[in-house]
Amino acid sequence: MKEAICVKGLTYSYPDGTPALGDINITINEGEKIVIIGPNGAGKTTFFLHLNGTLKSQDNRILIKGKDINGMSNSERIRKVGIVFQDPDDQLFMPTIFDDVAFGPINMGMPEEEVKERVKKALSKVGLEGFEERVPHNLSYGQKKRAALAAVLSMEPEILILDEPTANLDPKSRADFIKVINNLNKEGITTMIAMHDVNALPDLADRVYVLNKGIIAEGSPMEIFSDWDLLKDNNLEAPDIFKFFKVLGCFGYNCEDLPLSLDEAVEVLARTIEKENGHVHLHIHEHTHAEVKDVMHSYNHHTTWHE
Amino acid sequence: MKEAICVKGLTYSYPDGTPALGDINITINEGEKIVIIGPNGAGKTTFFLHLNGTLKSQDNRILIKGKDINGMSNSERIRKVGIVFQDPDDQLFMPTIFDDVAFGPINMGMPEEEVKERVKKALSKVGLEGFEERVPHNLSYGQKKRAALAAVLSMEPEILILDEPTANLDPKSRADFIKVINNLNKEGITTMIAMHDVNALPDLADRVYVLNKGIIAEGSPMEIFSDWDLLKDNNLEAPDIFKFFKVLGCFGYNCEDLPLSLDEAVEVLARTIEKENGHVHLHIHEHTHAEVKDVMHSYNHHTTWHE
Amino acid sequence: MDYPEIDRYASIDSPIHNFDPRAKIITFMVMIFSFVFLDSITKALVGLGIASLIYIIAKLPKAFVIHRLKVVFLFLFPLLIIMPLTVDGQAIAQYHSITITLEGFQYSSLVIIRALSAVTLALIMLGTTRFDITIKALYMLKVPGTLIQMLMFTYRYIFVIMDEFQRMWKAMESKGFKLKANRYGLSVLGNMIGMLIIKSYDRAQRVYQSMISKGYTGNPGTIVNFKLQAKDYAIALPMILIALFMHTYHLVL
Amino acid sequence: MHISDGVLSPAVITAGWAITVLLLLATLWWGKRDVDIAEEIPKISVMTGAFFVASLIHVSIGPTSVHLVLNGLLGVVLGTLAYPAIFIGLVLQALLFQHGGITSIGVNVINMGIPALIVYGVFKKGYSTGINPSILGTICGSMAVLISAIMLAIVLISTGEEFTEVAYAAAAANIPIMIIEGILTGSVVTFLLKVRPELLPINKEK
Repeated sequence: MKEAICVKGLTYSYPDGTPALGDINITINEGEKIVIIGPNGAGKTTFFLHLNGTLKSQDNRILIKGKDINGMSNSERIRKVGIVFQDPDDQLFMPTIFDDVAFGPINMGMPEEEVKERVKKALSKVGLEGFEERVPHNLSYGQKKRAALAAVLSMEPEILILDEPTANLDPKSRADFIKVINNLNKEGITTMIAMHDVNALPDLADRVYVLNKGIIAEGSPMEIFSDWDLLKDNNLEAPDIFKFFKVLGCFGYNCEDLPLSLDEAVEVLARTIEKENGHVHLHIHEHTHAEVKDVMHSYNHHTTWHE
Repeated sequence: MKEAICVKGLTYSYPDGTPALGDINITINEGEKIVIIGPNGAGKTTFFLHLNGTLKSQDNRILIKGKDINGMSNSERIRKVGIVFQDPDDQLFMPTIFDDVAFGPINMGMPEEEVKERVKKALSKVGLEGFEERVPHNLSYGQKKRAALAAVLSMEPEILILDEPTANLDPKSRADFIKVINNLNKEGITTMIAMHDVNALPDLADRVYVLNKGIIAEGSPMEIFSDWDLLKDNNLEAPDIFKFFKVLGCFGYNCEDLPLSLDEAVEVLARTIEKENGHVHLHIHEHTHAEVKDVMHSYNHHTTWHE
Repeated sequence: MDYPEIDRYASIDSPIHNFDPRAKIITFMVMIFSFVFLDSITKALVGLGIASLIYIIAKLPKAFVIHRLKVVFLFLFPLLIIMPLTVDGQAIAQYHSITITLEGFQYSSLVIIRALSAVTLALIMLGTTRFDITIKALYMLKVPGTLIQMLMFTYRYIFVIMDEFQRMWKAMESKGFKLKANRYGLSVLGNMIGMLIIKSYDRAQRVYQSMISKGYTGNPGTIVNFKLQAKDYAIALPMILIALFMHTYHLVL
Repeated sequence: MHISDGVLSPAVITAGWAITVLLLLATLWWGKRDVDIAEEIPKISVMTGAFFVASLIHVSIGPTSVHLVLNGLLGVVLGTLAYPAIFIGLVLQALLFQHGGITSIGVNVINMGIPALIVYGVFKKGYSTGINPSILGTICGSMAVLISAIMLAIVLISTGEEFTEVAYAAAAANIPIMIIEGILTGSVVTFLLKVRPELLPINKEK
């Protein structure tokens, strides 16, 4: 497998001296689906800005497909890594949607015909066909989010980074957006997403990094969510379904892999029942109540106001 | 029970003529815990702005504690209904937290001593004691959210309205915020919350309204989430736990009340098992697979991009 | 606070709407500059007549033009009162030491007529083209890229910042604030404007980062396709000639 | 305070455009010396947007209401780049709202922009001599409007002596605005000093 992103000991402080990122080391392979979680203010955006060279790192800390990002030309850099930021209004800065989606390809020096082709393709990928002449101001929030994605897709980046793609979307827009991202990943694009929304995480992650100034942990969603202390120390949470299966365990339910999402839960449940000859017993034994209490307690955040 | 809010046939169009709200009728009793759900752009914010008279309705459409909001004095109006908007940056515009939290009481014409008292009290309610001299702009996002809440609490409103209080918060800040809101409700404040976050909804709602330009539906969280068509038509979703119990039903699990949150799920499960003499059987019968498919399908949104 | 909807009717179909944007700008600018320098009421009235005629051809709704003309008229109205009283000349009415002069009246009328015809022309020029296309046409007409980009981005963010401002304002109102021209009112407003500046500064930073992420190097990245056709010359030429003729006919005739 | 189309003489209009173009070139060139203009373009644009929106605020005084001018504040915050910012702002005001004429943009930008540049110098000088920034802000806000009003009067009179009294009246009408702008600019500067001092031209030289 080839490396898409390799970060070696990245450290960064804000201009005023506040440390933002400390000694970050990660390696991401081509085609992977990565989610980055971490509390508010963990430095996710700052980290992302390094990955496409918008913020410059010191000496060769960031390799994209084996090549130092700081050594890349402008158009190579943006062809490799595309970033979709959280607020679509920050990214739709041109007068029309066409201009916004065409902005990247034009800066890559493409001929006019190809620019138009790419705009069309990018807009159709996010379901905004025919929106070329529209003005960003008149779009709904969900449409703006998609337009901002299209404006990055038009550069056809090999690596796609998204900052909180599902924030502030209603459930349907959110489901739609997740589907688009997954389709892009299936087409071979490496995706890296920062999000708080743990219930949507399992759909978007093969592997999870916990970031809080530095990389605190790395692993499959399962590994991360099983580590109670880790979650607690970093203001994180596990999906409700996952927690519920932990509870089921206290009632005598026995399953090897815990599900993280509803879809997985249905599968896991059916598999477990089949494996146990079509029957699963849930019962209360002498330790059940104590165990349940334990599980619930592990996942409950103490309310400590002072951050 | 006394009526806290009574809205009779409220209709509103934006200045350019686009209809925003159509014939809204609702009655909310004192001390209730209401959540309003609806897709992006459903008119929630516009509705809220009517409830404290910031937007004026035509002829006596809105009664707060039986009194027309348009007939109230400035200070009576803001003492009755406090609104916390979504983006804290839109609400904190003073050089210090003290000034921001004192803003409402000062506008009510209170003497200095009482203003100081109220600021202290409001800050302690949200866990920001001692933050008086801090600059709001430099706080973390979660702290800003709480400061924005304190700036409304200092007016000691009898009705508290919150727009997307949990949006963009990391899980811990979110859990904290929900706890504060519930404490306020327990103290007797009527709370009304707009949110997309259905997994947090059960903690914050006795009763749910579905708003989409007009009131589409009203009921307990259970009633609302059981109505698949309603959810689908309005881009909404049910909590994962709720959906999972629907699935459990297909495996022969029999429970009268479906849980909406993890806490409830644990209770319900224990109760059901106890009721059935300490044992619950999950098994695959001939219809199980068809039924599961049915349940899952009902809750899946079709991806139709064009809004 | 209303959105600037100058191009609200840009999708109507009329000869002026279909006029090539570059030719339109040149033609209308020549006419505007010509009409504001006309030196007699008669000529200015002819100018206003021509402007009205073009307005009819452009099929723009009445309310769109009238509303905006009214603003300009009210702004200039004081001239109609002050100048007849202050400019020396032939008295047309007198009351004690107060004299109303013909010259004052004529001069102020001339100014107002010239202003109205210029604004009418400007409204037709802007109202029949999408504003982004107007900006792009200016770029094609060799207005420096730096200014063009500033125009584009400022125009775009006016809408975003207006929304932001409205939200702040609503939040203040719902805490009982009413703006009055006193110390307290102005100091609160000052904080709010300060906040707006800070937020915009931060946003500018984020916008810049997102531009850099798309390979921005300081050049206006935009594609414009305008094609001058025979019909554009056919419209532009006579209009420009009329504009010039208004100043030079005494030399010709 | 913006002059409409049809008021000014050809000579004044021409001179106005000539001076404004020169000052634009000069200020942009000056700006390019120590910053990357590619970075400055989005910055000035978004900030100009903010000032544009703020200048749409009406403040009621008695029966009438006035628009904010904010050219003093612009000068303090944006320095020499206030000139192109004001240019863009006034172009958009003329095109989008018909506030001020199109032909008179050149003159109007001078009337607003030169005071902004002067006030920028005054603020920097004043701050280095230790004057309280809030007071300095108040002075700058009022002073910018005052200079604008005087320049407005000069422009009107130089276009024709018929305008003499109109010019006095127009200048006098700006007195309440002067007071409002002073208080307002003072409070914005106080706010910025506390929350974001790096937006003010202080300590930049050190």
